[in-house]
Formats: sequence, C-alpha cells, structure tokens
Amino acid sequence: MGAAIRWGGAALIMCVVPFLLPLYEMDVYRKMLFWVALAISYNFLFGIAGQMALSHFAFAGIGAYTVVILMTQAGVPLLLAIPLALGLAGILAFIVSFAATRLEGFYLALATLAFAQLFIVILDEGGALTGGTGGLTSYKLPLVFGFEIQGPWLAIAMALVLLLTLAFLLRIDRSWYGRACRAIRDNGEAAAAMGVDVKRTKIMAFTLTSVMAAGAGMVYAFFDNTVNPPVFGLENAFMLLFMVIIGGSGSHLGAIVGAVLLRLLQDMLEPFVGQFHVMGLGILMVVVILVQPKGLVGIWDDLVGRKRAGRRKAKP
Amino acid sequence: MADLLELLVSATASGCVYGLIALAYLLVLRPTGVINFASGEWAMMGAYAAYVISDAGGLPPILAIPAAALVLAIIGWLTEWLTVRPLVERGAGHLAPILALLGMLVIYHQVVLLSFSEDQYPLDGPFGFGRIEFGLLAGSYQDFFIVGATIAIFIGFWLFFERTVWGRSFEAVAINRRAAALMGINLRMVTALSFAGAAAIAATAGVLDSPRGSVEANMSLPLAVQGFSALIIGGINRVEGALLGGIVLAFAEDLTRRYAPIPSGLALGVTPVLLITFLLVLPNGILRAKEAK
Amino acid sequence: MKRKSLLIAAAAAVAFWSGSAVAQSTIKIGVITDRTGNARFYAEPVLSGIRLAAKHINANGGLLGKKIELVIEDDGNKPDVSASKAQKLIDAGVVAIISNSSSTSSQQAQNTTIKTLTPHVTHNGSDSLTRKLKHSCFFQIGPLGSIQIKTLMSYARAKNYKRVALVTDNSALGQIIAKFFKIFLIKSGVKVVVEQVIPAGSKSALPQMQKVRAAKPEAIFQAGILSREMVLFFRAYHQLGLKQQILGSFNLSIPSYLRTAKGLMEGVAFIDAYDPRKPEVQAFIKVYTKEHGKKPYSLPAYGYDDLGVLVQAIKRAGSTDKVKVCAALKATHKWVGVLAAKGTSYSFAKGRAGYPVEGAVVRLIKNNDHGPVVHSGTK
Amino acid sequence: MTAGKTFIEISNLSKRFGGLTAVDDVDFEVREGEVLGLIGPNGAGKSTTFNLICGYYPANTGSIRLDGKEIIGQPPHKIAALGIMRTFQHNMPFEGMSVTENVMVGAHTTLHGGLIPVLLGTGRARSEERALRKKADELIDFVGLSEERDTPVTSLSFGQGRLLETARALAGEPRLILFDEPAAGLTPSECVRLSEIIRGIADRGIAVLLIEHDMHFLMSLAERVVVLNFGSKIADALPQDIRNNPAVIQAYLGDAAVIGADTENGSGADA
Repeated sequence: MGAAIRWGGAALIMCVVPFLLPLYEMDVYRKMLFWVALAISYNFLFGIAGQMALSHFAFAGIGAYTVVILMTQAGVPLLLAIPLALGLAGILAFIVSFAATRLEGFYLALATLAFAQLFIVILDEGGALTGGTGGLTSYKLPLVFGFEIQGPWLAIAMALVLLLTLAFLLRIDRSWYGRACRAIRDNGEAAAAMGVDVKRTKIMAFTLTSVMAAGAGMVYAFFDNTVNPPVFGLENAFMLLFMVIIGGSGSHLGAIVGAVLLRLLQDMLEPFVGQFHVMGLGILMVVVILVQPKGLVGIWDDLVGRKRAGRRKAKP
Repeated sequence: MADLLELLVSATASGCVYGLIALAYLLVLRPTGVINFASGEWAMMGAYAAYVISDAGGLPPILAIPAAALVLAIIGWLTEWLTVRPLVERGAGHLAPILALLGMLVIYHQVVLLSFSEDQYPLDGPFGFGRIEFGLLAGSYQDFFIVGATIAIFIGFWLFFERTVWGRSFEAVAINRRAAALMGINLRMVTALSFAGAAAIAATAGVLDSPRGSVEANMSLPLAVQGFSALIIGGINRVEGALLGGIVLAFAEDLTRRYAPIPSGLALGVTPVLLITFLLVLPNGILRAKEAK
Repeated sequence: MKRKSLLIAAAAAVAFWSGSAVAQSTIKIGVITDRTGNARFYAEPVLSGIRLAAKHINANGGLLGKKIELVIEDDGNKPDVSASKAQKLIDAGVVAIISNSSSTSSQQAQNTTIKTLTPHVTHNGSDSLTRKLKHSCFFQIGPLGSIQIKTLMSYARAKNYKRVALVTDNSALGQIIAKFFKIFLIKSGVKVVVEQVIPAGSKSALPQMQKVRAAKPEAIFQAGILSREMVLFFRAYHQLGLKQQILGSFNLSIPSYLRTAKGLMEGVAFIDAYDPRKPEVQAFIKVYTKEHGKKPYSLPAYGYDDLGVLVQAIKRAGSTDKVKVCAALKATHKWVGVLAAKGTSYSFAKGRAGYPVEGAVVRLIKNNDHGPVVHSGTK
Repeated sequence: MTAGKTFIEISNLSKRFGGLTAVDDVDFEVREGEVLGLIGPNGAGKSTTFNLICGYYPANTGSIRLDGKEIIGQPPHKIAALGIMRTFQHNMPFEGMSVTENVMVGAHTTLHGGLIPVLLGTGRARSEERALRKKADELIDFVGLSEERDTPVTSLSFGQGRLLETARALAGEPRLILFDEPAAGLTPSECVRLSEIIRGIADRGIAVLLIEHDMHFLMSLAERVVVLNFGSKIADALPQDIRNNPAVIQAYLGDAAVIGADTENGSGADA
C-alpha cells in the first residue's frame, strides 16, 4: 500500500512539475527525464548484467526513427506504430544480442560500437526514408482524442515511460532474474554451474533493455519534432556510459544521479567555466574512477556507512 | 591495372597508418589487458606537437617526427602514472583503466580544441608530395615514406620482442603478469614503458598521416576506430598482426570505394561490418597466437 | 532504494522551479553558437563578426536608444541541446535568435522558435532549412546551395559543360549542398556522370578520384565542407594528373585552405559570399582590421550581417515586440549589407531566404590567394 | 550410511585434448547418498572427469547416464538442473552480491515462476521469493555462516568462502554434489568443520563425489574410492583396500608416503 502511495506521489510530482516550469527549464527537464530513462535501463544492461554494450543509444534512435517513419511515411496510426516500433527494436536487439553471448568485456563494446556506427551509416544513406544526414523534420504527433500532445504533456509521457521502466527494472532486479544477471556479471562459469542459462539470460537482458531504450526514444522523437543522426551518434553512446559510471554502476539510484548530474552539469557549470565545461566531464570521470569506483552513490554510502559505524561504536 | 597499382600503393600507406595505431593499442593491451580508446587522441596530439615543433620550433619535418614521438611518450607515461597505475595497484578490475582512459580522452580532446584557434594546420612531410615510380608502382614520396617508416618501426619492434631480453620480459608479462613478477620482472616499469611506447607510436602514426590531409582535432575518432578495427582483424596476439590488419582494412575500404557498385557513402559501412564479422567469426584475427614455446 | 530514487527524482524536478523576472534596459539578441564542438572553428569567426556589429552599433548611439546586449549560449553543435538553448534564450527575454552552429542544430532549434514565434536568423546555407518548414519568422541570410550552384553554372555557361563530376563529403551540410548542386545541374541539362563522397576520417581520396577520372567529366563540382577531406580531394586531383576545372562552394573561401592545401588550389573557382569591390565591404574590412589587427574574410561578415539584418528590422519596427519585428523582417526590402555582390540587396519580401539570387560572386585562386572576382550573379 | 541404488552410471568415458588422452575409457557409478572419493596423481584426469560430468566439455566417447538417461551433450546449466551441483577448486563466489544472495542463486533451478509473475508481482512470486530467502538462511546456518550473513563476500576468509560455496551448491536441492579439493587451503579446524558438513550432506541422502589430495580428509569421509592414473581407472574399492592396492601404490610411487600417511596439513593445490 505504501509502495502505491510512493509511486503515485512520485508520478504526480513528476507530472505536475513540467506545468510549473518556465519553458526552457521544462525542456531541459523533459530531456533530462529522457536521459534518466535511458541511464537506468543502460545501468541494468551494463552495471547489473555486466554487458558493456555501446548500442543502447542506437536503440533509442531505432525507436525514434521507426515510430516517425511509420506514422509520417506509412500512415500507421500512433497506437499501432508504438507496438510496431517496439517490436522492430526488439527483433533487432534480439539479433544483436547474440554478439553479447559470444563476446565479453571490451570485445562486446567494440562489436556494439560497430553496430551503432552502422546504424548511423544507414541513417545517413537512407535517402528519403530517413532523411539522410539532415534527418526528418517538421512532422507532428497526430491529435489524440482531439487533443494535441505537446510541451509539458510530452514531459508527462516521458515521466511515465521512465517510471514504468524503473518499476519494471526494480521488480526484475530483485527477483531470481536479477540475481542470475548479477551472478553472470560476477562469474559466468559459476553461474552456469548453479543452473543459470547464461546465454538466455544475457539475450533477455540485452533485448529487454534495448526495447526500453527504444520506448524512451519514441517519446523523445516528438520533443523537437525532429530526429537526426548526430543525436544518436557515438558521442551520446559514450555519454550514457559516463553517466552510469559517474553515478555508480549497478545502482539504479546511481544511474539517476549520474544522468541528472551530467545533464545539469553543462547548464550549471557552463556559466562559470564557459568553454571548459566539457572538460569537466572528463575530469569528473577520471576522478570518480580513481577515487570511488562505485561512483557518487558509493561516496554517499561510504559517508552513511561511516556515520552508522560511528554510532554503533558509540552505543555500547 | 595502373589504377589498381596506384590505389594499392596509397592503400598500403593508409594501412600502415592504421597498423601503427593498432600497434599502439597492442602495446598497451598485451601487458595490461587494457584497450586504450585514447590512442586516436594520441595520434592527433602527436600531429599537433609536430606542427608546433616544426612551425614554431623551426625543426625540419624529418626531425619533427621523433620530437613529437618523444613529447607523446612523456604524455603516455604521465597518463599511465596518473590514471592507470593507481588502479592497477588497488587491484581494480579490467574495466576501470579502460574507463579512466575514456575520461582522459575527453580531457585530451578538449585541451587541444581549446588551445588552438583554427580548425586545421598544415604539416609538411619530409620529402613532399612529388611522384615517384618503381616500375609499375607509382605513388607520392609521402606514401612511400609512410610505408618505409612503418616497416622499419615494425621490424624494430619485432626484433625487440624476439631478440632482446627486454622484449622477452614484455612478452612474459603479456602471458602471465603474476608469473612474470615472480621471475623478477619489474611490472611497473614494463607497464609504464608500454604506455610511453604506445603513445610514441600513435604520435608517429599521426605525424605520418597528417601531411596527406591536415592536422585537426577531428582526426582522432576515425583513427581510434580504424586502429582497433585493424587490431581485431589482424589478431591481438602478434605484433605483425597489427600491420597485417591495418593493410587488410585499408584495402577493403579503398577497393570497396573504388570498385563496389554501391554509393560511396555506404562504403563507410565496410569497417563496422568487417569488425563485427571478425569479432564473431574469427575472434583471434587472421594471425593466430604462436604455439607456446 | 526505491524511496531514495523517487526522492531524488522529485527533488530534481523541484529544483527547476524558478521564475524569470526580466527588466529590459537593453535590447537582448540571442546567439546560439558552438564553442566546444566540431563546428567551433566556423562559429567563432562568425561570432566575432556579430560582436563587432554590436560594438559598432552601440558606439553609434545604439538601437531605439538602448544598447544591444548579446546573450550567447553554447550548444556544442548538438542539435537537441541547440533546441533547449533556444528556449533558454527566449525565456531570458531575447528579441530574436541568431543560430550559429551547423544546419542540423539550426533545424532543431527552429522547432522552439516556431512555437514561440521568435524571429530566428541564420547564415546556414542549406536550402532545406526553409523549404521543409512552415516557420513564418525564420530567415536565412547566407547564400543558399541553390544560389551557389546557379552562380557557378552561369560562370561556367560559356564553357558549355555537358558532363560533370560532383564530389562532396558526408557532413550534413556537404550532402545538402551536393543535393542542390545536382538538382540544378540536371535542370540545366548537364549530366552528372559521377558522384563521389569522401567520408570524414578518410586517409586518401584516391579511389573516389580515380572513379572521377575514369568517368572523364569536363569539370568537377565540389560541394564538400570538411577541411581535411577537401585537402585529400585536392591532393588526389593532382596526384592523378587531373586538369579539369574545379568549381567549389563558399566553403573554399575559408582562408585556412590556402595554408593546408597550399599550391594545390591554383585556378580553382569558388563562390564567395561577399564582393571586395563593394564600399560596404571595404568599410567592413577597415573596421575589422582595426579591431582584430588582421584582414577579415567572409565568415566574420556573415556574423556582421546576421545582426545587421536584425537591427534594420527592429529599427523599422520601432519596437522590440516579436510580432512587429517579424513583420519588419519580412518586409525587409533592398537592404544592403556587407555580404552579396555589388549592386544587389536583401529582400525578404518574397521568401525567407534573403540572400540576393544575384548576390554570389565567383573568384579564382591565384598565387595561392583569393583572386579577383571573375563573375557575379546568375545571369 | 548405506549407499542406495545407482543413479549415475559412467561407462567407457574418454576425453582427448589434441594428442593427449586425459580420460581413457573410465567407468564407475555413483550411488544415492554415498560419499565417493576420486583420487589419483596430478594429471590423472580427475578434474577432467568432473568437468565431463558437469557438462563443460563434451566427451569423445562413452556415456554418463543419470537414472538411465544420457546426459552427455547437455550444457552445464541443464546438468545443474538435473540435480548435479558443484563447488570450485578456487572459490568462485559472486563478488558483487551478499552472502544470502549468493546462496539464493544456487537455488536457481528450483524456481518455477517465469518473469511474467515477477513483473506482475503476483502473490505466488512473492511467496516463492520469501520461501527462498528462508531456505537460504537455513542453509547459511547449516554451514555455520550465520555471523557472516551481512559481510561483503569479498571479505570472507578462504575457508568461509568454501562454506559459502557449499551452501550455494546445497541450495539447488542437488542429488549429487561434486567437491573439487575442498580441503585444499583450509586450516585444520576448518577441515574438521567441513568434513562434518560433508557428512551431514550425505546424511541428507545427497551423494558426494570428492576429489581430494588430503588423504586423511578423504579416507575419513569416503565410503568408496575410485583411483585414476593417466586417465584410466586403476582401482574402485573400499578405502581400507585402496591403501594396500599394489596398482595404486605403483601409481603413487613418488608419493607413496602420502598414501596412508597421517598428513596433518592438506597437500598443495593441484597445479
């Protein structure tokens, strides 16, 4: 019961906030939600299932492009385009995931990086279908029951996708499936000896999280009513990795903190350090890895842990 | 036919540049198990260093190459000392140094971007671009110079690894760090030298390549991608694999662009497709590891 | 765990709760520029032109009795950031926005300016920026790809080319310019016998140029904008002993080519957006040289005119009201800026791309320098 | 302590690596609830036999039948699901997880709900999870790690790690547990503790297959011993008979003293 209230409360706050914000802040807010939604699913893939894939952002792009192409070029209604786009992303992810069963560590990173590159090449060369290097523009979400979904309403849509993703991930993380994923991450051989079907578990993790990315990408496609290749390029794929690492990989909270922080960083830091704000990202990354490999939530846990330990000592 | 031979000379030179970047990856990867995505940045920084040295310092191009390599060797060594050594000593996992180096990549790139006011700078090759012909083989001085210098570097490294005690100790570390340490090999020194050497080699690749185009910050990412693709294609176990992988990759790219009946923009897909294919089908690359002696 | 995540999410949301009180003592003009991304080296010279214009206007009594204040935001040439930054500028109370990074970023920023009906000016030369949109307050002041190719075609008319090659790179702008080159070449009855792309990160343009040579074109139209790849293009051209005339876009007017492709560009015809014979250009050169101690080229002039166009419209509107400024911009007629050929002028009356169709000039590279104007206009 | 009926039957099992025959035409059987020792000099093929049973390598020839059904060719996780669990010679805990979670992973094959009930948060999924946690706690108590429940896995001692692996293997409700040199690296008191636990496991009716170099440890537990040498089986007898078997003594010639000697310290790891 308490859980329902908490989730409902969070949903309410996240949905009311965009209406209270000035437009710029609202736009930053909804784009931040997009990054948070991607970061938490990427955290599951990278931090919990241990797959260092760099294709996550490409799948967001696949979701975004597919839903736009289906609606504007094939004339598919929204309610049908959504499952179709998710389905396509799922099928592609399923195929790519076989790489994840054969490759580990940075080899998987390289293979998925190549996939992400290939995706950009196809977007660039896709002619009228993908709009080429300029992407697709000036389309609009059709009216839903006579109502135009735009501005803060898209923020709400993204908030719902985010909460759904989070709820989904929290559930599976604390189940046998999450344990199986962590077991494979820590030691694949031992996991197999415990009866975990390593291949199947990896494929599922990759496919599920990639579909989640596609879901977030679908909403994102209507933020600015334009999708173009640079947004889904390698730079953002690495940015996602940085978010999860800096926040604390393997922790849902860490992914959220990392995404919020890095998105705000460029707005908070830029006025003070100007052109050097991008460098701040690199410095933060290096410092976090060197000082606290569990990321910013690790620092928090350390502080709380120390305090608790201190209290425990003081009591007896 | 003349076209093909001319293309092959130029592609071989490109392949040599890829091979050198692959070698830079390999030098770090073998003893430490770390893939250093910043290798492309090192090449770019090497090119900038050579530009500054020959433009402001007035050094002739042929001397700018070793000078830039030296500058980058110091940067490579510092990188290892600052970001990798603390992690290794703490016993952090394999991934930690890779990620730390990714952070360094961003820092390097931004430092260069903000230190220079124009987007591109010219860099002269030591012999210019005159055309030279060996029978049917024809190409620019710079292309032949790239090939010659690369072969010399690879022979040097091959001899180093095969014939010297130092080289053997690198190999021993590559095979088994703990056993090597027990044998009395100074792991710290080997790792530091690997990074310094890798940075110097990457810088050389950047300096050799730049006269063909120009020196610019954007050159780093393609070099990084092409370099590790070459590495995977050639196989990560042998020094000569890096060169072979580079040449195979360059041939695949250039021959596709020249002869494949597809739009030349789509030919960009060659590298990722080759990379995926090798990773999945031939993960050990073209050259297998030598049988243990 | 769950509670913590939700709390953070809520806190972050609340953190955005802030008002924006604006007291207008200056006229604010927003600029979205790139200071950290890969368009930085083109954006910075343009920005210097915008700044120079603002300084010049403020020194001469300002605008409507107020000083112009430039509000500058960096988008790192990231399209989605560009859109957010446009909104930030609008919230900060700017009268109009100048987009100064790649055309992809300008395109994404448009979506915000459309919704808010904010006057939006850019010098990006991509035809599709206005063609794809129904944005009534978006104006392009740079020479469009179509104008560039028409000018080049008119220059080449005497030579009566029937078969040409088209070379570009894989950048968004390079592709768009090439697309319009192709459309107009075909329209003029010229056959494009070979089309080649030199992608970013190439090590050599030899394969592409061999194909060009094999197709035996009478001239080579060059639409690429990536500097390193264009040097590869020139090198391969010479290495393969090609002799055909090269006709290039405005991009080749950027002076750094004269250093990186030194000696490789003799005789190349390129589009320049401004005409050194014009008194306005001479005046601009004087002002710029005094400020920066070196001669300007067309990029700073783009920035100078970006602001110039806006200022003349605001003056005529007599107000900073967006709707009025928009109307004034639209009514811009026969305005003479630094850009465009002698005797031509800007009019937005007919469309949203105001660069005069007759405004581009063709210059040749001579003695490794920008040579004299050899042609102007499309007639 | 009486052995039940045969449930694993290994016959004519062979495995070659290149030119080397690691396991050569071996046959033996494992009966329900017995502790079967598997010994032999270094390189005799003990670990290979283990790995063949667990499905890590496919055998070249021969068969391994569980309740009469062939299991060769099944991947390791399927073999685990059939009730064969193992511990590792070098501890392989899941380092990023708590002690309890480690044990819960061991129960992976005993779970029946799929992912859908988890997502829906059905009552059944929840009660299964609760029951699992309870079972894990019981097993942790059984192996004596109750104090370490909240300790990070990385700070467990080597001996505690071994106990954790034992509990983890037990969580899968196995019919057979394979121990690969469990006493190696343990202190004498830990050895005693572990041998009590192994006996307790056998008492639960679970068969144990034990590779061990520490003969004292092995002989005190095993009810029957299979001896391998150069890949072939050279003896299959009661512990007391093994000590006097001439073929075994021959095989261990260099280490003859080990046989029957009262080694206090466990012998070194099988390199």
